Amino acid sequence: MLLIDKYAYTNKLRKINPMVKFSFAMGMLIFSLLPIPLWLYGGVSLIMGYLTVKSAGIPIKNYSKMLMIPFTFLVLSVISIIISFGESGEVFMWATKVRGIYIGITPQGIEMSLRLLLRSTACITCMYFYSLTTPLDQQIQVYKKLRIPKEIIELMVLIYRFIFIFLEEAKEIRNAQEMRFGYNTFKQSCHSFSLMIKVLFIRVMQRNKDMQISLESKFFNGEFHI
Amino acid sequence: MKAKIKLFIIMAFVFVMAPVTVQAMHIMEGYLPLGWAILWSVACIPFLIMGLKRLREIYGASSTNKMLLALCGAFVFVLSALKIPSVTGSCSHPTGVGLGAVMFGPSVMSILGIIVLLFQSLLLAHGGLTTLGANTFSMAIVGPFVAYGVYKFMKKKGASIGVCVFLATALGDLVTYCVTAFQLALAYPDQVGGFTASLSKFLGIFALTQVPLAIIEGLVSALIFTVLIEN
Amino acid sequence: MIKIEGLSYTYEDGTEALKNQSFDFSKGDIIAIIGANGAGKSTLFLNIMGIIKPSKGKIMFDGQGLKYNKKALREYRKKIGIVFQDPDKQIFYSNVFDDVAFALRNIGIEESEINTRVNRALSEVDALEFKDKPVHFLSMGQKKRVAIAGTLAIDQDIILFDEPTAGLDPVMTEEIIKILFELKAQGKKIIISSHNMDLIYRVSDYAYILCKGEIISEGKTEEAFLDEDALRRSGLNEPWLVKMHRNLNIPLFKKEEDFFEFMKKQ
Amino acid sequence: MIKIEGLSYTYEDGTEALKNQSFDFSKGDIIAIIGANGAGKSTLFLNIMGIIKPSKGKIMFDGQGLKYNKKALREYRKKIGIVFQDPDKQIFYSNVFDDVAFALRNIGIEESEINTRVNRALSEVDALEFKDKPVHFLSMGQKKRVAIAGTLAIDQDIILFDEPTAGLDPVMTEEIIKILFELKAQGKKIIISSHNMDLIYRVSDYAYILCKGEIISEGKTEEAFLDEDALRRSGLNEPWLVKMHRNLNIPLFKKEEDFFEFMKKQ
Repeated sequence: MLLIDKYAYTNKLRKINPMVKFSFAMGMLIFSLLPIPLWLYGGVSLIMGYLTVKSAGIPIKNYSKMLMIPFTFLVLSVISIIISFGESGEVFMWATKVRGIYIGITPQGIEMSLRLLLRSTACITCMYFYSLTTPLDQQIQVYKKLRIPKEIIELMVLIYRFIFIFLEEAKEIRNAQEMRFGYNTFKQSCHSFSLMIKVLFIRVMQRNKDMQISLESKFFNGEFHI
Repeated sequence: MKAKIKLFIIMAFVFVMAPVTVQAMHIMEGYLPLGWAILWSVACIPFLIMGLKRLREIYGASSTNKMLLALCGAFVFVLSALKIPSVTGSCSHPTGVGLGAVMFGPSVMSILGIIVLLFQSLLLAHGGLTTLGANTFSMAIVGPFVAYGVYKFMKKKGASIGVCVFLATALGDLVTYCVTAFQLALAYPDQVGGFTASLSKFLGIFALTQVPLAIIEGLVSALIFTVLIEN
Repeated sequence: MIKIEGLSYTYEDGTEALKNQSFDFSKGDIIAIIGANGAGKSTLFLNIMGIIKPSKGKIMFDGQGLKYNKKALREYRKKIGIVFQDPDKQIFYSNVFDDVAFALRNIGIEESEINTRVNRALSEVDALEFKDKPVHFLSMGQKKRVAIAGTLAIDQDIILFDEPTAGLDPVMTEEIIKILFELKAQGKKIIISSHNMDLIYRVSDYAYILCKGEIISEGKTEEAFLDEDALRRSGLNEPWLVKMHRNLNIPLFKKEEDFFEFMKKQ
Repeated sequence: MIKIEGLSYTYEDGTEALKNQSFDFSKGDIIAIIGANGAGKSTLFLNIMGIIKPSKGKIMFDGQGLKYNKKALREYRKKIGIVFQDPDKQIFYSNVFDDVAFALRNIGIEESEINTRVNRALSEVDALEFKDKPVHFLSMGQKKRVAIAGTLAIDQDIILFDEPTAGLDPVMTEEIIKILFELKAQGKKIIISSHNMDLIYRVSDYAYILCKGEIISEGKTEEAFLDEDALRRSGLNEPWLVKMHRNLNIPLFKKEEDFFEFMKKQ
């Protein structure tokens, strides 16, 4: 249902100690945030990409698709960094003057954008390495070792369990609406979307009621052991 | 009847305090330099501690609240994974990070928010680990607080419920965008014009892409609300 | 009429849910799709409805391949509808009338016409008596009928039923069967999936037995159910009338009454 | 042993779900509670578990009235457990082991003992092969088995099953039946509700037929199912073995095999 999650449980590196995977990914991630030469970003990306595709066995087609996910943001922000404003035209490689203000591109802007592009790619490959090879079960062990408060880990464990239930339900409700022409026009789409969230929320509340009963029959004493 | 009223109240606050976002609002992994990544994470800490304290109080009152809070957290995550209708055909995702705030007190929402944002980055690749602090600050702390404040204020002024919800969600969104733009401009001042030029650039881009979405979000939230009242 | 040619469907994660299978739905009036959980029934239904797009193969409707643009799908779904298993996930309003009218309002039908159609649909499923009750006061069986009415109101030629009797008690199951036969009498085509073999055997006239994404047997219902090997492989069991035929060396009957009549004569 | 005396239960909104009814669960090993939706089965189960408190009447356990303080309920529930219909509502962890261990950890059993018990419970329901998969990858039937293991691990003397085969395909239904018989062989008592009459007839040895909050018939399974009038009134149907007996003037058989053997001899 969630592709990243699916691979986390089925990849070839899943049996490796999660702390090792976490430390390695975080180490590379932090290394990539340091002001290192540009070529090193490429190096990090290649290493992480290789480990993810070759060692963990994530199909390259889906991996490339996943890498595209954060790119909307990247494109938007690179545009805004590459274009500069100024009152004098000297620093620009290329500029146009609008009402006395220069709008253009500077060499530093290009360098900055390039750095950002490469750095983000490197970091994303690190994050993907971690999330694609470490199932949530194992991640929890890491967070326990990191001394994250118990209350937070408990919530994570429970939320993770319920996510899949509600995702499935939301999909089913949406399909049923679609079959009855709920998403024809923009206005109808908004209306149907509101209805879907209402139905989903009612189900959340019903589930809470039923699960409390189930908890009671399992001697729940206020603590979810993790 | 009592249960129904309770449900209504919960729903009201869910959507009032649900700032909305598109995927592009999450600052992506690796985008912020190390210094800023640390700074924004540190900025979240006091709110998280407050949240944790409140969480413990709530659990102390009744441990059955754990289940409810977790269900709400999952609900919020699922909302953020759904595509909401939008005119341009592009997709946007609502983020109901503020859920549960009134049920359990506003500070809890920072905890719920950071968990949802962590799952978003790990399971959906929206946002990132090094930018988790910055994203939590804008989406799970500032946005919901503003939405909540606006709602309370408008309610006091006697505005109709639809208007309250619309303004609260739309403004909550916009403030979240502004904070994100601010975070980006601080990290990447313009080569020529410095911080102000950079801020106006980021705000400009967000204005183009996000303002219409904020308005849509506000409308959808208001609509959901009316649907609920009718029930 | 609807046909499926060489349909394959592979999910994003690589699971092959259907493997190059063809179906011809002109072969019966009530067509059964049976198989264990995970055999590919739901994937097939989603493909037929155009909710997901075949990885390979085609859905043919009236001789033409299904097109996946919004407008074409919309016209297509005016002719073919589906009733999903869980009524709670397909009833969106707390008011029965509004819910049944949902599809009609979306396609812009006039309110007076809607009124007629909704009432007709509700009377077809015998739901008029509770049409003024809020949905959350209705029983499971009543909700199921409202969900069916919500599809019937569109007046499609073909209707898919996914596990229409799951969770229903015997009386409610009988009511659903009555509705199915009435729809058939009106000339509608029905495609149905169910785990209740006695029910499927009784209502359907043609059956496809699916196992792990492949049709391992098909034919007139009586014939398909005689394929002992296919039933065993696909994790199904024999309807009791088939058991009688196989174990007692008597003719195969489709209807309970015929069986008892025959036995009494012996 | 468990008995219920004069149980009435009225919901907050005034619905009388059970009306002064008595049950004696010492009368069989697998006891069936049958009836249409809304007959009061779920209410009865919640009362037996002490989750809701009778408006009138008593739950007697080993000769003593059930007490509703936390400690007494806790001890009581170590002896009597329940498996609910929807596995997704009773599985709290995405990790199978942690979920089955949940109740054991709550009552403070040691981790080494938990390990033994969880593995035994998982092997009893034949779930060892998928114990390393996260719950959201499991099929409905597999989840059901995890839910059952979660109760079996507690090792109670009496287990309630609410619609244990709802939504399951025939093969999975057979697996559940196997589990039920194994539990019986271990000397456990089972109280079961289901809409599948053939199943109930096959597994149970004593049956209560409920209709609108009242027991309208009870007795050894074979006898209870001969009460045609009660079955009709409560919206149930006859198992096919009972139909044979009634229509063909042959003895009533409990097991399919015996029936066929008899018929072949004729």
